[in-house]
Amino acid sequence: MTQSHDNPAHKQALTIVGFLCNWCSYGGADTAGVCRFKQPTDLRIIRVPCTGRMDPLFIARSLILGADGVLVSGCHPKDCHYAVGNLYARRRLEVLKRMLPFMGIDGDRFRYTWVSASEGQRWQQVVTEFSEQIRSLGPNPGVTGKSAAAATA
Amino acid sequence: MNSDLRSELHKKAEQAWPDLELLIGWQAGYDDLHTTPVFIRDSAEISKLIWNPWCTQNLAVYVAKHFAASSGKDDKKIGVCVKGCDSRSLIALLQENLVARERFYIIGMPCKGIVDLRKLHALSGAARILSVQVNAEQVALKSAAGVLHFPLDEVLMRKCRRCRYPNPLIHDVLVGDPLTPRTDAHEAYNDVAAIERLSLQERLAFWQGELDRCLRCYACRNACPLCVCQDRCIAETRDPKWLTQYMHLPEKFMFHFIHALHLAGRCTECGECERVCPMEIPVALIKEALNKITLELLDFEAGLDPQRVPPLLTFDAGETGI
Amino acid sequence: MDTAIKFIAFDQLNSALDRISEQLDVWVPVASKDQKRVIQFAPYRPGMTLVLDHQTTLGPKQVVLPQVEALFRFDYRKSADEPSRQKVQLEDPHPPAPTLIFGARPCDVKGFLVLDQVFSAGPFVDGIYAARREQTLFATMVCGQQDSACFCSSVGSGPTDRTGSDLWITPIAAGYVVEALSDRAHPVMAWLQEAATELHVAAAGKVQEEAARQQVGNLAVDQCQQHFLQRFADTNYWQEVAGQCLSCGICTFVCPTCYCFSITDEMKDKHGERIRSWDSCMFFTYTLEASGHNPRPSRLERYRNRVGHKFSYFPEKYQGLIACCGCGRCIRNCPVSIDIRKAVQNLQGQNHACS
Amino acid sequence: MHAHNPYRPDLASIREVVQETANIKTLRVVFEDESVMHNFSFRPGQVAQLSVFGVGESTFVINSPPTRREYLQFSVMRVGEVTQRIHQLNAGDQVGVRAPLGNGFDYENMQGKDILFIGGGIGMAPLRTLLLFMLDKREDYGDIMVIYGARTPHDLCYQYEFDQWQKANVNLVLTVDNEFPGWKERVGFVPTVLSEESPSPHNRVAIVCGPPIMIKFVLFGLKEQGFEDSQIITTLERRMKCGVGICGRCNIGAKYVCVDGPVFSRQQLSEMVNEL
Repeated sequence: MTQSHDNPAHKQALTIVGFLCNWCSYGGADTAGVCRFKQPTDLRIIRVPCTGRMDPLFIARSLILGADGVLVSGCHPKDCHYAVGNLYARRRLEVLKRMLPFMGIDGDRFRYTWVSASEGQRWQQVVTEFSEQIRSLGPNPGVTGKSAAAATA
Repeated sequence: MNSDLRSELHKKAEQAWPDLELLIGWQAGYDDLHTTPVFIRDSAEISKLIWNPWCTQNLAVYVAKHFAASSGKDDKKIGVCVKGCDSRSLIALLQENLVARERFYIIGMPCKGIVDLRKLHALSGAARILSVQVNAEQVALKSAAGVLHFPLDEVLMRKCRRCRYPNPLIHDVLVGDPLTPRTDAHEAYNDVAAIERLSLQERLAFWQGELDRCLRCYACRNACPLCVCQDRCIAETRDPKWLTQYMHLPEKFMFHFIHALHLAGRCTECGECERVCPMEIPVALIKEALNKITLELLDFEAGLDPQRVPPLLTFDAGETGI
Repeated sequence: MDTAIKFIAFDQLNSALDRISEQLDVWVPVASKDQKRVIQFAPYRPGMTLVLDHQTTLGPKQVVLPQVEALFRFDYRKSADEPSRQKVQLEDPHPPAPTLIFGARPCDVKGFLVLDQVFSAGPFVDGIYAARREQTLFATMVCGQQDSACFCSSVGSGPTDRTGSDLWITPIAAGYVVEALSDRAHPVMAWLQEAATELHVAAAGKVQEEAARQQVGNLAVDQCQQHFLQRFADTNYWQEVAGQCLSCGICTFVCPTCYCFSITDEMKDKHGERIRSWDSCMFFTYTLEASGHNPRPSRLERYRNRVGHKFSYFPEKYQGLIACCGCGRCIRNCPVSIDIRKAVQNLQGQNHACS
Repeated sequence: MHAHNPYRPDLASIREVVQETANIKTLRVVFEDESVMHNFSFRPGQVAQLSVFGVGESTFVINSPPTRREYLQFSVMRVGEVTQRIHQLNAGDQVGVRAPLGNGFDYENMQGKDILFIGGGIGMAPLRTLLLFMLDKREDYGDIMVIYGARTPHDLCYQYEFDQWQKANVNLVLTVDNEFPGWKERVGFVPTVLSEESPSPHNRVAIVCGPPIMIKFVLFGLKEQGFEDSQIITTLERRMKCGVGICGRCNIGAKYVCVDGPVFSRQQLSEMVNEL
């Protein structure tokens, strides 16, 4: 995971962390690559066995330390390789997504989605859309404390 | 009033004692404003039990540990005194099968609210508090600067002013008569709503300012009746190493964020995390915000129905909208 | 040399501190922005409002023993003779700057007299602590505020205990009367402009007398060293005094005499530090060994060790010095109101039946 | 050790790594600064803090004797975060060493006496230091008997040295917990072998080191053989951080294992609080 860059010039390149399930979305991304669909290059992919493995901690840590966006993608609901992993995951991820703004982190920097191994085209679309969304949000300051008011008066 | 309830408590504890191996309650602390938990293992000590608006600790925090350590010999039970809010913690433990109902004898204490010492100190200013009298709905605070009178409601804890469950939701015996709840669920999330009205940047600045004071003493975690994995916490493990030992803001922010997320759909809003914080960080707000989310999204409130499974420990294949 | 007694009028306090802080790093007690009752020592900045009529939530321990500090830095660099290899370079921390702690209480200063033994008495001397201690001056205020948790007089200190302080501040109706207690204080005294009048000095004398009459706390600590050892194996006793302990770190973190620390390496890319950070003997992981064995596995053993360390082991090791300053912070801040006075007071006596 | 900063290690490099067992490696280490190496002196039984910068520090006994000074030797069992990383190190890699720390064995008081070493598993490491030290001054000591046990023959350390020990007139009794194909030595737990051997306590010092459960039963066995508390020496382990008696965690009562130990006689232990 990447720490925020202090120099805004470095921010031209976005840091988007992608957690992809091994059985569907990782395959989907592969399919997109094999088909030579044009994709933005900002995504750093981390393969996870299942979205059910996604501890919200992974996402929180990325965003706290200044990743510009986090994308989680797995098998379509009811299509999980482990039958129910993504059904647990979607509740957790939705709760997290709604929680982020309460703590002052833009919920739009986090997205979860479902892409199967055959959906190369859909993958291209998801990545492109999300990258554009993040680009429009600009760099994530993370939780550095630099903008925080001094704790003592 | 209090002395009547206290003798009723003693009487009911005496009656229950033959079936108990242990009774967890409150006793007088080091001064009149403080109570401390007591573990009664001898009926002669029942007289130590007290009940008053200072009985702040949520005794459910001890329940899982004593349950694990207890042999249940001779079918003896563990007795525990609970307020309305505390009873919800107990139910949450039951929901997760961390304790077994039949092993407990629950003494329910309908509760008009607990006094927030910080509010008393704020009212007395620099002057030392000499004594505090609570009579029905009025408080008389005597300090070196004189005597102040104000309504009890004004010095209750934040959680009490938004309390929807003054009566224990689970009990074997009640001490006193059931009370009428004060607010509806809508008003209960006023404090969360106040934060939500801030801009994203203001919210971040608010939490950065508050959480920066954190000492990482982990009292909020250890005082939580539902933080059951505290000796194996991400805050302290080195392998995997999620947090450094630095006192930087990201570490503190991360700890509190994850602490709260682990309580999503589980927190019963007993407010202990916030009360115990020596740096007075409003950490319970984070959990309240999560509860608001789980209520809206998954129609679930923790600690109400012992039969229900917390929503993040289960799934619904048919649900839509997420 | 300027040895006169000085006076700072209330409205001159900031300008006096402005002058001093041009020469020294000055730490003062201030309230947190949002929570007025959370008072901590912070580096002085012009315009700050000091809180001098309350004990601070956290004492000034962190000024000399910061919650986190680097013991040394390390950098991995490519080796000149073997480019495939990384070589480590070590660098000691920077030497500390001269510092004044303004507005501490006698109990706060007493805490440092305890820490001094550990860090400077040997067999090994912690040069990092010792250097910072050497550079730190204390302007201590006579204490007029005690509450039901205070017990400084019981542990050999008191509201007018000047031991360890360099300057002595007495609040009177119009301001603060400041005396020098050590030679090190003289430069600071010279930066204070107004000399105290006889009236000021007399008023200060009255305040001192009044404070000196206070007997804060009635704990008897004589022979607690032996009594503790006799009580050591009495599990029921420890259950009685600390059965309710939650094993959090509040008591140790707010304690002016608790110093135990952890050492960890923190590295990013090729650069890192070996840091020490406050640890707490109340934590399960404190004594947890890699094998999984833990000599103090439960809260009772850990609380017992805390009492033992302060009232038995420490005096055994350091000529009878009790490692407690009686500030009462552990009592006041304990979530379940555990009272260490009770734990110590009752050490003496019959071994417990399960009462 | 650096006088002003006792936490700062001296840099050292690994000369050689020996795979002792599946989870124990022995590192032979030399200080990079030749003058440090030259001036380094220690007592058998003293320990060192070995660090991998960026991971952390752990305590190990220096198990080469002070009489052999070409390198310092440490045997490291893989159990935690730091030892995991140490096991990945190779010859030429750099480590940090803070040494010597702790008290070491009181070998002066063992001169002229018969010696009984009782070791289990990795617990042989501190015993090896003293054993080799005594072998280098063989005439100062009487009979030397070593009872050394491990779970299987593959878990015995220093096997390549057994011949030399025996040549120096050491009565070496090896044992493993269970029957093992090809194993011709003793079978059974160390305390059992001890009672079978039943060495006379007369003018003898027993030095015991191993897992806590073995120590417990060996101490019991020695008592039965008639050993006095003052004749029984053992070493203790505690989680340590600073190693210099400051950070606070390794205390047993008022004693710090890192400076007052790790070597204690049973006599001393009996005078300390019971918190092992």
